[in-house]
Amino acid sequence: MQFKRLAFLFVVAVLALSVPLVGAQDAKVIKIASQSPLSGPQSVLGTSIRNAVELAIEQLSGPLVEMGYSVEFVPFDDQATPDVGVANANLLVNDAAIMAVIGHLNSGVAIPSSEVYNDNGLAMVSPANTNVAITDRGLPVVNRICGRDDTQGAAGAAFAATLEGVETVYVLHDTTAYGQGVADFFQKAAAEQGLTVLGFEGTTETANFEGVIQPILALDPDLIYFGGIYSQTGIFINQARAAGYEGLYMGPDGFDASEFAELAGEAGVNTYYTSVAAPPTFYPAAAQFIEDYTAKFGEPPQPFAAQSYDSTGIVLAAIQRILESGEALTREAVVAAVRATENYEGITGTYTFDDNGDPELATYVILQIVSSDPAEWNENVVLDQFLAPSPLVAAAEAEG
Amino acid sequence: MSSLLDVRNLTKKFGGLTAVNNVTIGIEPQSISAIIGPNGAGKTTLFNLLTGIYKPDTGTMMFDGHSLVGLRPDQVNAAGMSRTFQSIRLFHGMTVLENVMVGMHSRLNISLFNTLTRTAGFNRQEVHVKQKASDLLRFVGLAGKGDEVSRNLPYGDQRRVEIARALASDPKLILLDEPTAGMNPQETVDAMALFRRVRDELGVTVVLIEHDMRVVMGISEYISVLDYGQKIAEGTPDEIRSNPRVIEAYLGRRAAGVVEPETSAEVN
Amino acid sequence: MLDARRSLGSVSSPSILEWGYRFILFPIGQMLVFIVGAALFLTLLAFLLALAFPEPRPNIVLMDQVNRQLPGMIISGITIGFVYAMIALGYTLVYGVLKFINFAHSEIFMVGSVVGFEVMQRLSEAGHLPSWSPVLLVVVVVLAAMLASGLLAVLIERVAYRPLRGAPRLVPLISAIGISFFMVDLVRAVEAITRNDFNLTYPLNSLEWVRNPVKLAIGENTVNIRPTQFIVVLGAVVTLIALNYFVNGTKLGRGIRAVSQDMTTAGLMGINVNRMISLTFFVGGAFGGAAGALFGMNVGTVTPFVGFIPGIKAFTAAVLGGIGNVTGALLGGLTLGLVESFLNGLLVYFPALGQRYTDVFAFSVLILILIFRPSGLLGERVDEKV
Amino acid sequence: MAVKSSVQQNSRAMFRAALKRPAVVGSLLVAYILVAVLILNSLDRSNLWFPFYSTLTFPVLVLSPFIILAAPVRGWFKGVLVAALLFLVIPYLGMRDSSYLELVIQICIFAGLALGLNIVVGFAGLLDLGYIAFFAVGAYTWAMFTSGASTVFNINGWLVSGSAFYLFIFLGIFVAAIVGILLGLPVLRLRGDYLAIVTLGFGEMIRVIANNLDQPINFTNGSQGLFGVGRPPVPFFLRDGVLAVESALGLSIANVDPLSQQLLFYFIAIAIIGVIIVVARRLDNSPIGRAWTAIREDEVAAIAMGVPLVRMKLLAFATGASFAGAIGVIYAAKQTFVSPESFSLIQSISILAMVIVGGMGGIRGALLGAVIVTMLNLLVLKNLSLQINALRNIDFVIPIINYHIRDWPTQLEPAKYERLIFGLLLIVMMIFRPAGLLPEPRRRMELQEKDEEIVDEEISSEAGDEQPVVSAVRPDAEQA
Repeated sequence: MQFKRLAFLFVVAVLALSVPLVGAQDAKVIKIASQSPLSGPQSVLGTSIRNAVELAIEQLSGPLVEMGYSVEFVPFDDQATPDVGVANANLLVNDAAIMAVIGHLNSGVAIPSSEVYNDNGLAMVSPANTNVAITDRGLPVVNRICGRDDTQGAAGAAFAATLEGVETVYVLHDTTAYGQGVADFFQKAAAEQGLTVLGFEGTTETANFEGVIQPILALDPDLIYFGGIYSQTGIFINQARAAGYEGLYMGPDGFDASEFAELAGEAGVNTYYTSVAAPPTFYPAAAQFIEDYTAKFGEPPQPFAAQSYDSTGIVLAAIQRILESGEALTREAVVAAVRATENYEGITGTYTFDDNGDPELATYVILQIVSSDPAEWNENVVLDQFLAPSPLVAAAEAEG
Repeated sequence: MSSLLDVRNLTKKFGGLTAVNNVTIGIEPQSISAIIGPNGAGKTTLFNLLTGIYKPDTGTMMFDGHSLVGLRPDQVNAAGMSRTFQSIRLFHGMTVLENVMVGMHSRLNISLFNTLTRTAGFNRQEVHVKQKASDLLRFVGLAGKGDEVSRNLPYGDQRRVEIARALASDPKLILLDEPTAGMNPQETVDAMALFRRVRDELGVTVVLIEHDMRVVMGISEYISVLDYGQKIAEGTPDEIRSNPRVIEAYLGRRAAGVVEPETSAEVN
Repeated sequence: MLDARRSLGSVSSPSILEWGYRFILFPIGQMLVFIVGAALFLTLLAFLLALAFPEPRPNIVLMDQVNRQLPGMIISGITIGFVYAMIALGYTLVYGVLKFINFAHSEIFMVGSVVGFEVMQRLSEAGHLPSWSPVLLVVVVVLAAMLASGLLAVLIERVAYRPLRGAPRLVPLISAIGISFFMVDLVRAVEAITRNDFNLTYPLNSLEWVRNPVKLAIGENTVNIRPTQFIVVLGAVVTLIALNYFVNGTKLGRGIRAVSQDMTTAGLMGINVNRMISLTFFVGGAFGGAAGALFGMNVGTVTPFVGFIPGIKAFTAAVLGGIGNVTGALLGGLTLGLVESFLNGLLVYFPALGQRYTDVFAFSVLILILIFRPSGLLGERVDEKV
Repeated sequence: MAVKSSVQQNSRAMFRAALKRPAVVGSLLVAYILVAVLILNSLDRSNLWFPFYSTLTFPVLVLSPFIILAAPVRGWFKGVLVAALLFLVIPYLGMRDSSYLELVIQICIFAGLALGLNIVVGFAGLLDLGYIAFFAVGAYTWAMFTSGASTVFNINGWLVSGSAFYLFIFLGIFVAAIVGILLGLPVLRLRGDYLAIVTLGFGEMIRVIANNLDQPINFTNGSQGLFGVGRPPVPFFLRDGVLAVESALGLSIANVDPLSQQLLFYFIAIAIIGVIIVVARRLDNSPIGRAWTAIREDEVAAIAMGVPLVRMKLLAFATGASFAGAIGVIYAAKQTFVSPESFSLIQSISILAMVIVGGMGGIRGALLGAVIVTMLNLLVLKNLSLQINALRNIDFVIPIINYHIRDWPTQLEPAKYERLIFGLLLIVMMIFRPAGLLPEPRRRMELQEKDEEIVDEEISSEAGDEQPVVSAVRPDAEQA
């Protein structure tokens, strides 16, 4: 029986060889990869990243096509798992045509995967990883266009302190690197602002928050801050209001999805959230993006989709600069060119990278939700906005 | 005169049912004894108490000068008392030889270091274990069947493997729980001869639970009778044969057509 | 109440009174005893904790907090406890008959919650929601979920378990895990294609009666009890009573009990074993489905991934109560729900611990109980007869 | 006609006879490996059909050791072939395309875990659903002492250098074994399903604790994870070797340093797996292994025959845990990042699936399971998605049915349904090969007698009623 199997496999191998290797592609192919969770609970956000990259390549690769290149898109599913992310990273660094990666969603996946990119000199632009360790490691290949948890958390706390009647806050997080990170910075900044932090709790619960709510009702805070993503935080506030919570509600950019309105319903109205991207009303281009995206994929874009679009745009622009300058198109050149991005006008802001790959100036805005109708999500009011320098820039300013 | 096994006032209750009630039994070294009694009399429970599978409620059990109370089954085995089961409990997926080798466990020097480094001592022991297991199989009449998977053996042979496995730990005393159940007359005769040889050639004391009166009367030197958890009689086969209480317990009730109650606690 | 192992005595027509006692009063009484017992015990522990640590954090008087939270903790504990109990029943019924853990049961629960959503959403789209009475609505949604989940469970048994009957124990377990992976992605695919979204929000916000919580004044505090919490508890009680009647009062139930006691003999006695097993899966699945729909109505939003955590918790509850024991599932579910609720409510006040340790403590309780009662609270003794 | 068929028969018989001659089979094996290597060597990622071919060919190569070991050739020849494969072929392919190396390292990591779990579940029959916890313990042991995160170790300057790695493999083994014993002690007297849920609980508890041990003292950096975990230094001869091979074969290696690092991990992983295999075999083939099998078959009989149940179970638990501990250290160093997310219940379940898919209780089975499941997850399903994507990019049309791949809806992209496909495969596998792909002989025997098995299983798993079932089916087991 073993020998039969052996013989069979041998035949398969020979057959495989005898099939002619057809369809070799022409050499002028540039590939852009994306890595994000396309399956599993976080696939809503991950798919949106993937889709936005595809849309950006379709819309923005015109100049490269004119130069005779074809730009292809290679999406990877990192399953929100570090192992899979790293395995993918190893796959894609071996495809010499891949010039850059847009990703990831989860900092826990991005950090180990970026080590592989760094080893192989492949540029990465992250649309979503706000964890400070992403750029603080100082890897030359790693860039991001989103803000940082420390700044965002602090911005939220500073704003909360200005709200009338807010003296006590209760801080929740989703125990992920993102949610806990930003909640932790909020908590620290809130204490510095003189607010009393009644509790700092993590919960992995995604559906039934009754147990989480009970002590909050008993402590009766003026404001709840939930470091997490809309799919959790929207359901939470819905249940908290039903259980009788009457205080204010606030969160980070993980709230920024029209789906939040749907999940939270009436309970979500008047919720505050910080975001690293101003709403589309500030940037007409973003409105166009939402329209195009919805037309192409049949659903509205999720948070980080617009940033993914811009990330891709930055990469394509960098490649274009290389080709225009007549240099050879190598990964090394792409890494340098991406890092050298200056005043790239995207749909979510204008980007210049500092030496760590953080955007030199990131826009942080504070918004308030006006309606429980998801269609009116883009009407959310900007209450405050400011530009925060990245830590490197801030340090330089402090010295100079 | 000192008994090898000395059980006094042993009691075990399951809920409201007293499975073994104040039983006192002594077993002489080098003897063949039988424990008999109707279904549900508490015989197997007594074995389970002796071998540490159940813990007695009250009473003492002295074996070879040491108390058995509170010992785990493996400690009882190491102390020199081994057993077979009424419903054959071989390791069905293992070969016959491996079954017997497992029986030697408590007599082996087992060290993780030796196992991993395969020291000379370890290899010697393995050779010895294999040799001794084959010897035991030959002793019980299964020479050459060592490599068969035990579940494929005929029923009577499985009983023999169980006995060989029980003998592998060099016990001083072996408890056989209905060792001839399900055997045909010829097999039964052969089995009786085997029990005698166990005692005569290996010097192992034999205690058996048995329903087949030909076996009981044929080989045991001493008989204890249990009924409803209590010892109702003991003595030589001749004494038991003529004991009125025993006759009542067996024949009387059966003659009167009383169906024995299925008690849930005493199983086998 | 729901003792599947009770003797196979006759069910020859009892008097109405006896019937009422056996199938209505007794089960309700038993549930009350469980709830009150567990709640009282935990309340006592909470007070002891408050006495031991009067001020665990500055400016927090634990006794006051306990007083304020008690009613809320008990109510939310009972609500989720009944959900756990209903899911646990599915594990336990199947275990009782096949001696195998149906790991895919959490996905049967999930399908129940998704079907519940689909039915309600369609009713809402057809404009029926405001005009239907709450009772009718709940009954229709729950029955639809029960039917769908029950049939799914039967199908899963036919496809993935029946061919494996008699294989080593771990084989159907792996097959169940396969089913579980498969179901999650299948439901996701269906919802992604038909609705372009898989966060499925029950259209409850449009219903007036859902939005108005019952305000219960206890001392100076008011407790909000949501109508959906009533629905969960009531729905669970009704279905549990029905199950009790079915298992202990009907011929089919007797067949299931016979098969669970001894499959071979039951087969020899002319009981169609396969049919009984299918029936068991149907009943267990229907319970999972009902739990899913009730859970969905209570929490508002479900996803294809919603089954995993309640599934694990319910499995824990089943083991806690004594797997294979139907009453045990009820007790285990309620106990676990209450323990969790109390832990969530009180760990907050100990800064070094916090709610994130709730699951650690809940599992520790389970492990402690199992160490002292190795077959669960109501499980039978493990002393193996030799 | 008759003559022809007899000729046919004759040639078939000759063919069969040839397949029994070592020389013939040996040359077939060599040819087989060479063909696979040639194909892989000629493949280029710029090729449209690359994912398809690499999916077809690389598994054939990775599975070849199993075929070699089963083939009727001399022992030394098998050894030479396997060694050539492990030390020449795979490193060479890895130099051309490091993703193969990564894949093989991942396979080794999972193989080590599968072998460890196989000791617990396969040998001793203890269903452990929280096995990943020991892996986590090993990974954290190394990561805590080398991570650049601001843990208490880093702040106080207790970090160790990368060269302590080899020492820490032993430390990982030791710590994981201790944790295994501590967790095992209270629970090992629980039976089957109860043990399963308790181990599941322990697995989750370790993860939650790792997630939360950033307060009050920061040991694990909590959910942020430990980044910048240390790596063993690459010995100079390895790097020189890579350079020498590069120039000798005219390869162009883009990044020598990361490649040497990967190669180092590859050799470490191979070595560890080798040690684990030897240890597992020696244990299996010893009184300890026999005692484990006895416990698996019948606990009561085992303890009555003098097998100290708790001690033997603890030994199984600790041995399994120590394998996971060693592998965990390697994993942490390879990933340079450790966070609680990597140690979820799903991981425990997939390792269990590997053991069972391969064939429980056998060492080869566990290895095969690990190879197949890992390749399925990280190579086959990935490449399927990549292939479809590549075809979509060039607007490929399936010839006969005239279907544009581009029309395939994005909602149905295979990348999104890896778990679905995996789940389906598990079900199909279990239905058609319930004993696994390479069943251990004992297990195979059990399956032949299905009907009796279920009866026995019931008895041993159920406490309440004992005898009646057996007596009902077995006429010779009369009760007097």
